[in-house]
Amino acid sequence: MNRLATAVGSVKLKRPGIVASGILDETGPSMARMLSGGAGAVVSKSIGSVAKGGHANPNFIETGCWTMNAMGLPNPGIDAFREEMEVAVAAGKVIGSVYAASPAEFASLAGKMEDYGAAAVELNLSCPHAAGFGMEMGTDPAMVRSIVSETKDAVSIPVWAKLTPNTHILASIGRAVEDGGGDAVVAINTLKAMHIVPEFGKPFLSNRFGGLSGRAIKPVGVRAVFDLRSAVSIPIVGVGGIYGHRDALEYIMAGACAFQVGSAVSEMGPGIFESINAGLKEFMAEFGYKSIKDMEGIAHE
Amino acid sequence: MNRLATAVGSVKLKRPGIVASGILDETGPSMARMLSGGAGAVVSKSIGSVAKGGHANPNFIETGCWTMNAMGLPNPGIDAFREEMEVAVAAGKVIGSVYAASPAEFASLAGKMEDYGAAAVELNLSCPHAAGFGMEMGTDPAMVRSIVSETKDAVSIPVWAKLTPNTHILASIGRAVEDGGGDAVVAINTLKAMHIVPEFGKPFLSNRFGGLSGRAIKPVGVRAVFDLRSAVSIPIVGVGGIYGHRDALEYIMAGACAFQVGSAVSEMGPGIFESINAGLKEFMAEFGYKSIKDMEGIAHE
Amino acid sequence: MNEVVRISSAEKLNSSTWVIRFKAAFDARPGQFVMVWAPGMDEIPLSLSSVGETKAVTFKVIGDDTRKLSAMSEGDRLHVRGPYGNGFDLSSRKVLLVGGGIGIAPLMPILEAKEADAVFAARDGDEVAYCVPIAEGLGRRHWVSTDDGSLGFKGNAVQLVTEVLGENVYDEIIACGPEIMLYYLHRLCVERGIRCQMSLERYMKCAAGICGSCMVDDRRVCADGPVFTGEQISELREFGKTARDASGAKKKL
Amino acid sequence: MNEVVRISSAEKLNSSTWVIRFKAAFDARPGQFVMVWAPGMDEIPLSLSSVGETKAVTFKVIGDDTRKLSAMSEGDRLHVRGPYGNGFDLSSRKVLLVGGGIGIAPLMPILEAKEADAVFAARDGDEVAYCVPIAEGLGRRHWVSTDDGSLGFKGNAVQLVTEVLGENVYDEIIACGPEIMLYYLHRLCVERGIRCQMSLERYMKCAAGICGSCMVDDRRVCADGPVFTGEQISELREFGKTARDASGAKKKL
Ligand SMILES: Cc1cc2nc3c(=O)[nH]c(=O)nc-3n(C[C@H](O)[C@H](O)[C@H](O)COP(=O)(O)OP(=O)(O)OC[C@H]3O[C@@H](n4cnc5c(N)ncnc54)[C@H](O)[C@@H]3O)c2cc1C
Ligand SMILES: Cc1cc2nc3c(=O)[nH]c(=O)nc-3n(C[C@H](O)[C@H](O)[C@H](O)COP(=O)(O)OP(=O)(O)OC[C@H]3O[C@@H](n4cnc5c(N)ncnc54)[C@H](O)[C@@H]3O)c2cc1C
Ligand SMILES: Cc1cc2nc3c(=O)[nH]c(=O)nc-3n(C[C@H](O)[C@H](O)[C@H](O)COP(=O)(O)O)c2cc1C
Ligand SMILES: Cc1cc2nc3c(=O)[nH]c(=O)nc-3n(C[C@H](O)[C@H](O)[C@H](O)COP(=O)(O)O)c2cc1C
Ligand code: FES
Ligand code: FES
Repeated sequence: MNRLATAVGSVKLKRPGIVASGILDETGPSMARMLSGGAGAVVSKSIGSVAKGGHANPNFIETGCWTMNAMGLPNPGIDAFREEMEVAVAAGKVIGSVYAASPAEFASLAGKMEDYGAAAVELNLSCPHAAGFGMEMGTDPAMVRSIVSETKDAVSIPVWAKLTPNTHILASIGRAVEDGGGDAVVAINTLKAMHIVPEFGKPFLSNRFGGLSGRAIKPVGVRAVFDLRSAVSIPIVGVGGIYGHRDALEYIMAGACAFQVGSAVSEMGPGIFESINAGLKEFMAEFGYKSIKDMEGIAHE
Repeated sequence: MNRLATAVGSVKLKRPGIVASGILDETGPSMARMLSGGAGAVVSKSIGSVAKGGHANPNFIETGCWTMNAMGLPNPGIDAFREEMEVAVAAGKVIGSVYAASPAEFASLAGKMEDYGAAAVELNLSCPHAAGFGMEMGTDPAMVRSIVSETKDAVSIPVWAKLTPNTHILASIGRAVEDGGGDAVVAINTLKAMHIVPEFGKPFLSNRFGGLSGRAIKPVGVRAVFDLRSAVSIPIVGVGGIYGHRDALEYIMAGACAFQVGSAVSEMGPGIFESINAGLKEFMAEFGYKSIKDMEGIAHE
Repeated sequence: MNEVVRISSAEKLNSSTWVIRFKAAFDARPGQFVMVWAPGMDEIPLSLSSVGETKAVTFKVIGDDTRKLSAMSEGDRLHVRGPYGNGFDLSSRKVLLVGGGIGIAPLMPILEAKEADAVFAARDGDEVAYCVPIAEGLGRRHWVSTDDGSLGFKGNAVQLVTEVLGENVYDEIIACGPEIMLYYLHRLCVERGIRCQMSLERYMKCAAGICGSCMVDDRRVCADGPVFTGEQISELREFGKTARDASGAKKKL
Repeated sequence: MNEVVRISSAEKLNSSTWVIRFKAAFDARPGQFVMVWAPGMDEIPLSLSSVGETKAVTFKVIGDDTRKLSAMSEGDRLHVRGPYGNGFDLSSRKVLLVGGGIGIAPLMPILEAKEADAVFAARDGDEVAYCVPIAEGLGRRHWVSTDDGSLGFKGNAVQLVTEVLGENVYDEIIACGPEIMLYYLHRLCVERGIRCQMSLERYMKCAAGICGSCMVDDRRVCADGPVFTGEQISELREFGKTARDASGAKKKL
């Protein structure tokens, strides 16, 4: 019996842990490595229409409590990404993440991801540090709905929408995804944040603002998933501050059917998926849970 | 020369650190102790019209990275609070924090705080775990404006508004405070969060949802202050995750003229204000800053 | 530290007192306490009655939560936060422990850790009998008082301590029990010039020294205490007189 | 670890190379690197050229950021993240160090830490002369090659190493330098059956093994490297052939 099997709608996964977008997923070989290391799937780096170098360094900093980045969505562009996808798709399930400035652009990028063999497409409606993209669109329910529905019309693979926690209208955004025909919501992306270096009197990141992730945001992510579970009936993928199986369980019990891991890969290494899988199996055996589904959303009871 | 002197508008402070609302400030003797221990002022526990026991235990949990609470605004009610204020006001500057369900109730509570000798009143527009109060009103700019302006009409002491970071319209909320005649904004209150105990499959807090504070939220608070600095021209008081002088400096350089300390009191004890003051003095001497004002907002340059 | 522990044994000590034992990773000192929770009950503070690798809490059933706790058994799980508080200073040489009612339990780790005499006071023999074999097993001198005289000396703890002090000299008295007992015991110590430490109780929420719900005067029972010295107690105006409820409102003790 | 350090000394070693020394709290091993930043420049990776209590970075000015860094002096502050990377395995007994150009600097801590021979290769004498007195001071056997023959052997590092290997036997070669040098040196090691370790470079952003910008094949240079063994390198298809720019796009080396 594989207790770890789960599904995000029609996307079946042998293991519930997915590599989060932006984490060792800019190249084909890197995605293939993560797939062979215990992840159920990998979400690609968010890819746009044209190549982008991203924000200048410094664009990353971490402490024992949090991770902050403002990579600025670097990516080689959707056309160059074809060869990376070929390598990755041969190794396992790849969710193609895309970012764009309009519904039509989202739809077109998603179409290419489908052509490349993506198992689903993840719409980045939530990056907090790329002007004109991400959360700027992702906090407008009407816009979210039209991005999702236009993308749905363009592809036959499932469409997931990745949401920002930087809002008090998360439930409405979730419903907009559902109304637009979205197949799943992914929560959460990073929190908009800033780190200042007192000795210099300046923000550390070249972009000044960045996205907060890691341990610090887990309680916000779990709350977001719990809230979404009451707001929508499509599947939820949980992400934010997962470092071990107990963190993953919080998300599942809040209502997620699968989870993604990002920042923890820095501290724990790519082996983190194996160790979370082992912890989950042991926990489920001890507590008599037969499947991930058995635990999904039980914290609402 | 007292390099640490600062002012929040007309409220002059000998030291820039203020005890945050909800922290050892439910009783007069406790507030007096904090005032004698290096704090420039103390904000009282948020007080309502009638006594309230708050949410049942468990309502507090902390890790090395974050603190979470859902006290549920316990307080003895504004009338019983008179005797606590008497003791506290005799020891130093007290900012009276109040929460209410309508502009008129805010105004009336603020009036009593003025009678009790508060140096200013702080409107709690941001508590994330008390249904009908706090952030539910604090994310509606029109409501915020009318609460502030009605309170302004009722009192002659300065009116500060404490804001929630759980929104993407923080700048509009800040402007609503300014438009309503508010004298300062205080940012940030806690982030809406949840902690689930996997072994029980249940949220830990009796209220399920709670407010996240401590180290985890500092980068969000600094960002909020930085954003507000560009949005409003009234003074800003920074709060969230300050554990040492370098944290305080981040807030000041982002645009705060003073700061509050909450969660850190648990780990560092009430002596934290003395140690932050010492660190600030040494830093300012080394870098040639003559006053807090000299550093205020310099990260924008 | 937050830990989900598994109960290794649960035992009924008398008609109203239970002990629950569990292994936990944290280190603790005698006099420290933990916040104990399981679904269906409120989280409550309980002193540790064992501080080794296997920890224990010993409690009297007085309301809903202690009753729910008493229904738990081996293998059940508890969420434990802590340990909190300062614990006892055990540096004095000749010590008399004075425990009243359930206040005896937090003193047991001291009795285990060092040579000391003990006074066990309770309402009746049922409440206190379980302590006697423990003290005997450890070879510690001990006296018992009961309000109804059903075991040992008939009378209260302070009366018995007065008797004991007639024949013995101590460097310090370490006490835990109802505040009224502590109040008179503190007076006795002041009169006789004997140093003392006492463990106090107040309504607790955070237990981490931050929420202010457990104040006695300007002291946090959870973090500045729960153990206070005689000198500290002499400065507390609320000691023995008033406490605060969950809302922070004052009430007479 | 993130630290703001103060430069304790800054020194120009030759027409294009500077060394900056600073005290830092973190511990580091030879072969590890740090991300260095100050306002006005981009953050860049630099290997540590000293790993004691006083740390150092030694760098060649090749663009804006290294030029800004070269303008810094004693008392100036740097933001340092790290140390990152695995560092060299120094367990082999008889080791030949092979440094090319600025790649010599990260090998210096090894030369200090253990008895080893060294080959210093550079374009011309100006670039490499500063190493000679250091190696002499430490009493280490060393050979120099320059492309233009202005100092030591005329030719490249690999040619000189081939000569050295004619007369000496080593358990392992440890190398750092331009990838083209490493490429041919690796081939030499494979042919001769000599174990080797080589420190690689790729475009770095996070340096913490998470962003994926520094990949060679499926390896993260920042976290799985920067030091790779000969066997690992044999499996890398991109080594010596392609790298990626800041957008992740492939480009020929
Ligand atoms: C530091 C400390 C250590 C303690 N150690 C022990 C112990 O070792 N053994 C033991 O039997 N009891 C101990 N207590 C008392 C114990 O916490 C209460 O008996 C328990 O909370 C009662 O809960 P209940 O629901 O059964 O009763 P309830 O009916 O809810 O309350 C009965 C009384 O218990 C007290 N109480 C209830 N909740 C709290 C709270 N959150 N904080 C403080 N007091 C509360 C109040 O006085 C209340 O009037 C300790 C208390 C403190 C503060
Ligand atoms: C692990 C590692 C250790 C290094 N150690 C040293 C050292 O000890 N001494 C030394 O002189 N140099 C070292 N380098 C190279 C050094 O990082 C570059 O010389 C420096 O970044 C150039 O910056 P610039 O602005 O002066 O030049 P630019 O004009 O910006 O760039 C010139 C070239 O430098 C390289 N470079 C620029 N930015 C980066 C970056 N973020 N990551 C990687 N390479 C970059 C690229 O090849 C680029 O084409 C190291 C590089 C790596 C990856
Ligand atoms: C370095 C880095 C790069 C990221 N890039 C992306 C991205 O391209 N697209 C995206 O949707 N999310 C991106 N994220 C957000 C993560 O996918 C994830 O939502 C977030 O980090 C929270 O999860 P964590 O706490 O496990 O890291 C990035 C995060 C990090 C740390
Ligand atoms: C136990 C606790 C109780 C709090 N009670 C209140 C309150 O009554 N009113 C209020 O405005 N904020 C309250 N807060 C929020 C703090 O004042 C502060 O805004 C927040 O904790 C962030 O600061 P910190 O990270 O320094 O704790 C409370 C916070 C904690 C931890
Ligand atoms: S219980 Fe919160 S301060 Fe003691
Ligand atoms: S630089 Fe980010 S993974 Fe190596």
